[in-house]
Amino acid sequence: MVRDVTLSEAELRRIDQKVWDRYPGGDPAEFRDAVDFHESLPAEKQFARVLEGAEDVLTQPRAGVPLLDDQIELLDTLVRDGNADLLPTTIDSYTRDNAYEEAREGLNRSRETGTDELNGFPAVNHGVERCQRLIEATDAPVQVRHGTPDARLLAAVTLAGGFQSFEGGPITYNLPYTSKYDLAETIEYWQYVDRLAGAYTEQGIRINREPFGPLTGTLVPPSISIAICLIEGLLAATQGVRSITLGYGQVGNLVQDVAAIRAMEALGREFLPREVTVTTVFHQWMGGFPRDEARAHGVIGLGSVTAAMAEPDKIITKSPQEARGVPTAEANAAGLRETDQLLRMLEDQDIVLDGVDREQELIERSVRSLIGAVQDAGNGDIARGTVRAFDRGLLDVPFPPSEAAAGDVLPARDDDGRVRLLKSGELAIPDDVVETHQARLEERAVAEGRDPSFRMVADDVSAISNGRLVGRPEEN
Amino acid sequence: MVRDVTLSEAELRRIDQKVWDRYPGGDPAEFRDAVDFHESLPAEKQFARVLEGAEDVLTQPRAGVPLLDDQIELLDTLVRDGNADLLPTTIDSYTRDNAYEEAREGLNRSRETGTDELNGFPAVNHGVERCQRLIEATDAPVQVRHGTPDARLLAAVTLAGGFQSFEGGPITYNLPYTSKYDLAETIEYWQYVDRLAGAYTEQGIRINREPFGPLTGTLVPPSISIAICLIEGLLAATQGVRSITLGYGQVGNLVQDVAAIRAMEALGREFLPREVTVTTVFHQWMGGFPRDEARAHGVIGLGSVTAAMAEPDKIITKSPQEARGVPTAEANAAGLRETDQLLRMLEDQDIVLDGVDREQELIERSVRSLIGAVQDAGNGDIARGTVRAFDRGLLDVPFPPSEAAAGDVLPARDDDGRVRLLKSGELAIPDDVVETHQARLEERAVAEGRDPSFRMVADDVSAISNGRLVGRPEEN
Amino acid sequence: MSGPTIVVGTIGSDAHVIGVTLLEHALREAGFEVRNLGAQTPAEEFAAAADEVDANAVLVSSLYGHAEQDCEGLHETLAEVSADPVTYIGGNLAVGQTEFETVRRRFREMGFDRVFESETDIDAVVEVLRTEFGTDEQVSQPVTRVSS
Amino acid sequence: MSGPTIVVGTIGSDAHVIGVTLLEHALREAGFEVRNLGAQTPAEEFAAAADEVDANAVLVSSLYGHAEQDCEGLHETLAEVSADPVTYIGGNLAVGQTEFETVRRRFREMGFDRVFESETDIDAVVEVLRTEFGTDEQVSQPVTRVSS
Ligand code: B12
Ligand code: B12
Repeated sequence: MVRDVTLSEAELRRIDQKVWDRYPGGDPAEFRDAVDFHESLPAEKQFARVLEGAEDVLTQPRAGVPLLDDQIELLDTLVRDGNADLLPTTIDSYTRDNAYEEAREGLNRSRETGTDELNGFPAVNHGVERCQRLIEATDAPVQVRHGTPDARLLAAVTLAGGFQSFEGGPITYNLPYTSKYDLAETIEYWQYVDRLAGAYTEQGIRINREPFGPLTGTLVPPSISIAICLIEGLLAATQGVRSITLGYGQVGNLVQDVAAIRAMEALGREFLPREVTVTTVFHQWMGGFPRDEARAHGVIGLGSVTAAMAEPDKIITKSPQEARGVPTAEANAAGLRETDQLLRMLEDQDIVLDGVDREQELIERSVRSLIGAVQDAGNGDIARGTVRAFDRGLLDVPFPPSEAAAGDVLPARDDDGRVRLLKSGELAIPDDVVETHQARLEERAVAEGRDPSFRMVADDVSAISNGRLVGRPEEN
Repeated sequence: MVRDVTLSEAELRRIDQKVWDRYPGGDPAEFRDAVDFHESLPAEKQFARVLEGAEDVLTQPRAGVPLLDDQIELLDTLVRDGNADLLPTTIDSYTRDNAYEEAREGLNRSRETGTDELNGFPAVNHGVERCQRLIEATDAPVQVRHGTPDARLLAAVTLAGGFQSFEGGPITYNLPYTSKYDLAETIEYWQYVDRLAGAYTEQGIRINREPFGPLTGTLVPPSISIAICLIEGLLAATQGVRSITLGYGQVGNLVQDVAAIRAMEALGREFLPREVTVTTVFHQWMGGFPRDEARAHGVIGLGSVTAAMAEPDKIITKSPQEARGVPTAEANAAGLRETDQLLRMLEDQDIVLDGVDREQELIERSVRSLIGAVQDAGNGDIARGTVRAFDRGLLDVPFPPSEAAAGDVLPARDDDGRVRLLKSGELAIPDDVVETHQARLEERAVAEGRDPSFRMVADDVSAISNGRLVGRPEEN
Repeated sequence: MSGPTIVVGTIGSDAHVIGVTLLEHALREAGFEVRNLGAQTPAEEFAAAADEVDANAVLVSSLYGHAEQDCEGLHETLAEVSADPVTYIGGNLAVGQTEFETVRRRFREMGFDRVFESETDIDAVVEVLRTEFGTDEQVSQPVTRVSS
Repeated sequence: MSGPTIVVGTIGSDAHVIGVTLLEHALREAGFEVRNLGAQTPAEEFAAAADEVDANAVLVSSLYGHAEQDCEGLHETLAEVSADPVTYIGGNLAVGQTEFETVRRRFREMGFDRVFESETDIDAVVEVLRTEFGTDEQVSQPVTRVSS
């Protein structure tokens, strides 16, 4: 069974070989050449360095198109028209499914027709050299963003290709994104990814790794996000990763969001080994958006104001076209500019919210309890503990497409709009915290004159796209 | 010289006659008929009632086009596509200048060409009956918004025409809007307007009056806005007005804006007679906007978040096209929808900011001192005191186009982005408050390594349109 | 008393399950029998499930933009089984910023009986299904209280 | 030492004075002599002032959308006085959402030597005027410290 131990040099080389076997580009990249390429990059393209050294909140969009030149042009637009500080390269769905044959077809068709026949950049098919060309052609650090449960070849190619940051992890790129993988399986895959990042790190190329904190994007209780990010951080650290960005998706309640970022920072420092540099990322609202662009601007605005108060190291922006489909470059840049305007208008202001401490304390205690349960379940081994904890529902995620999570927790908002646990299943959080959650939901139920039920959850899920935070019953 | 006493029945009748003499529509309206029309209006069109009875922050745009049908259609769009709670009718510039001949020409040309040849609705030329048709055709209460120093005929026509709220006042529609009128003159004009509103009020038609708090819209220190609104409120109350909405324009610093609204509410209750119902209005940023619509959405977003925290009774919205010109109906509705989205996402949240009390105390003490100075200058008569106080610079406004204000105060932002007095001239605020302001500006000057100067003011004036709040010198 | 039987699921490689999760619960509450196939369900599995439960309706959800490819062959496979359900599709069906009427036409041609916009709210779906099967408010069960 | 003389003001019924206020100060700081006519200045007053101070440049500001009407006759009146200033106009000149190039052409035809977009920042204006009159950085005076 999977265990949280550093892969040996030999194991790394063995997996490496197997992984590169599937590389459509022919020969595997030479590790030494890859390191040389990284070493040739100027300071302003070194992801970890830029992120960790920044004074203000950095902005980063999501964006990916099939063709190399188009991707360069798209990233250029996002820097020029959107003031993006950090850049993404979002990978297409076929590559995420390891369907490189289909990705190649899509790529070819895109070249022939001149239209985008893939929903992202097929980095594996482009291959190492073309990735390096992308990195050379852009003016800011670039991160691989995807959603790939088995991202081994993608990591091997893109890290050799000069990318210095790689999103995802065994839990966060499994449970929300697929129904097809066991956790034990993806943990193994990501041990390779992390070990590879560790190998670069040992050569002085500090690859940044970023768990995908928002998970299913929909009313995820902060403690669950944070606990899972910490676990992925611990697993990555074991493999030698030294730059880790913990992630969290906005829930929409200002106090809870600020408390969550604060808790994440504090717990990151507490739980991760001293040699790891921990940073944080805040995602603007990841659930259903209003279709109307003006209203979407409002949602983006609230995310930006929250970030200005919570001061994470970076913010991932949304576009006003979120509900409609993949945004145009212009709409993507618009989301960045609105965010930039708000961050800068608020950056000089010292804003302290009442009640953050109390909420932060609730979150921190829940996280400690969840991590404790994982450690116990694995008899001290966090990898094994993760598999077992999810199996027993001690750790769980709301609305998982995957059967690897019990899916027994059900979140709803309390009367103040904070995300609470309506159903907590076997979730390993302290009893008094569960009681507090229940009490808050009862308050709301009383205010609304109805029982807490799935209908309340459904109303909350759709509330923001319907123009509000809490899904109250229609007034008569 | 002008004095703060209630106009007698006889005086009202005398001025009334003189005023209606200029009415292009022929015979003056009968007061009794006008009251009958008002009485025929359903509760949901009664401005004061809707505003004073509301639980949530109400939204209201600005909007006016020359033709009656177009204006009805425009207001309809703003309700349908913008969810506006309260409606405006913005008056054209010729009417504001009492140039009814030119307004008539513009109206005729608009009819002929089918394009808008005036920048607002020429209510006087349309006349009483067509105003009543407007009121009948719309689904929400409608207010007259303008900027007319001598608004006597406009008030006579529109109040008879069924409007139940009238913006402006002798100071707030003089100093920022014109260079041509003495204060003594405009105070006299507005005594008639207020007395007329009072006469309706005595018949059970509570006409709402709203001083234009934002003044020149540009870095106006809260204490100045509030003091001037209170003075206009007192003058209106003397004439029998019983529904007064004090106004304030966002400065962009969250704590200062929340403190200002709180102070305005508290001082309104303290200074205005018990029989007056006081409400408050918050204007989204009234200074220079960014030309870029995405950035403008950011500015509108911050205003909306501020309103959600400060909870004024209503908010006047801007559109993303503010910097470009009069907005299209669609852009105007977009501003409303973004605002609505944010107000509703935040309405359930209980948000308390640190440091509001301290800022509120500074504002309140300054306002008390300003009003005290006006009372002293007038030997207890607030009308006379206003004229003298402005004459001596005891009360003053930054950037006035008018010579009726000394224009000796110069505002700038401190290091936290709060508006402070860089030059306070003869302004009657307590010495220790002046010192606090100066000290805060010194802090900023030190942080920026430059002396406080007009350059700092100029940088601050342009900062928001350039993407930030505080006009820092370029970093090297 | 048991109402008409409905199969719901997200087709293809699509993992967006929030929509179908809400649908499942709402339909249950409204008295329907529901079989939720969850995420990333191949077209054949919809047919197999419809056959197995003798479904009255099959509700296909797709959010990620590949609905057209993923639904290829669905109606052909359904034709082979004994059940004869009406078929609905909903979610985010347009690729890019296509007009909804164009999208609806395309999916109608592929055999879907009804095509829903992404703004569709759950109550509307329940309403349409009630009308479809002539069931009325009476079948609806009281909202069940959830507690942990 | 005194630099070229400049008349600034807001024309017509326009009361937007923030722009000219900033211009006035910036030009003074840069060593120009400035006469600020303030708000709501009739075209004739620009000419009279230009005559009186023998202006090298007249800077007209308009924000509220009626610049075209308000500037009618300005250049004719200026032609009658002895001063022969260059004329600039700036602010918000377009009515509605007109392209700036169209606007520029229109005002050039009316006689303005330079036409400025509303994004124009003050330093740029100062720069252009310096180039126009061959004055250089040297005339610039130190920023004066303001205190109450
Ligand atoms: C939450 C979310 C996620 C979550 C999903 C979690 C989960 N497992 O469910 C996460 C973050 C994991 C995710 C991942 C991805 N996502 Co996503 N996601 C969203 C988002 C923000 C909300 C979707 C949602 O849950 N809405 C709430 C539910 C209640 O609404 P709904 O699904 O529309 O369902 C309602 C109705 O449509 C109706 N309905 C739904 N189905 C059916 C069927 C029938 C028959 C009927 C009658 C009605 C009906 O019922 C519901 C009633 O309210 C949308 C954008 C948006 N809409 O705002 C993007 C969006 C759908 N995602 C998108 C993309 C591209 C992806 C990824 C490919 C991208 C990536 N970079 O990772 C991956 C895909 C992974 C995969 N294999 O599928 C795109 C799709 C682009 C397109 N269609 O052109 C969108 C539109 C975002 C965007 N603008 O780019 N996503
Ligand atoms: C502040 C403001 C006001 C204040 C003005 C206070 C005052 N007395 O100055 C108040 C609230 C009183 C006001 C009133 C009105 N306003 Co106003 N106002 C604005 C606003 C928000 C900012 C203007 C500003 O001060 N900008 C900051 C300064 C620094 O920038 P600037 O003036 O553009 O100047 C810069 C450059 O353009 C350049 N420049 C300026 N002039 C010149 C000249 C030359 C030669 C050169 C080289 C350069 C140059 O120098 C400056 C350098 O930074 C604008 C919209 C916007 N821009 O965001 C609307 C705006 C200008 N106003 C508008 C309107 C319609 C009005 C009113 C008619 C409406 C009303 N409902 O009351 C009244 C008019 C009253 C009147 N008689 O003029 C419209 C004009 C519409 C159009 N052009 O199509 C605008 C665009 C708003 C809108 N979208 O509707 N307004």
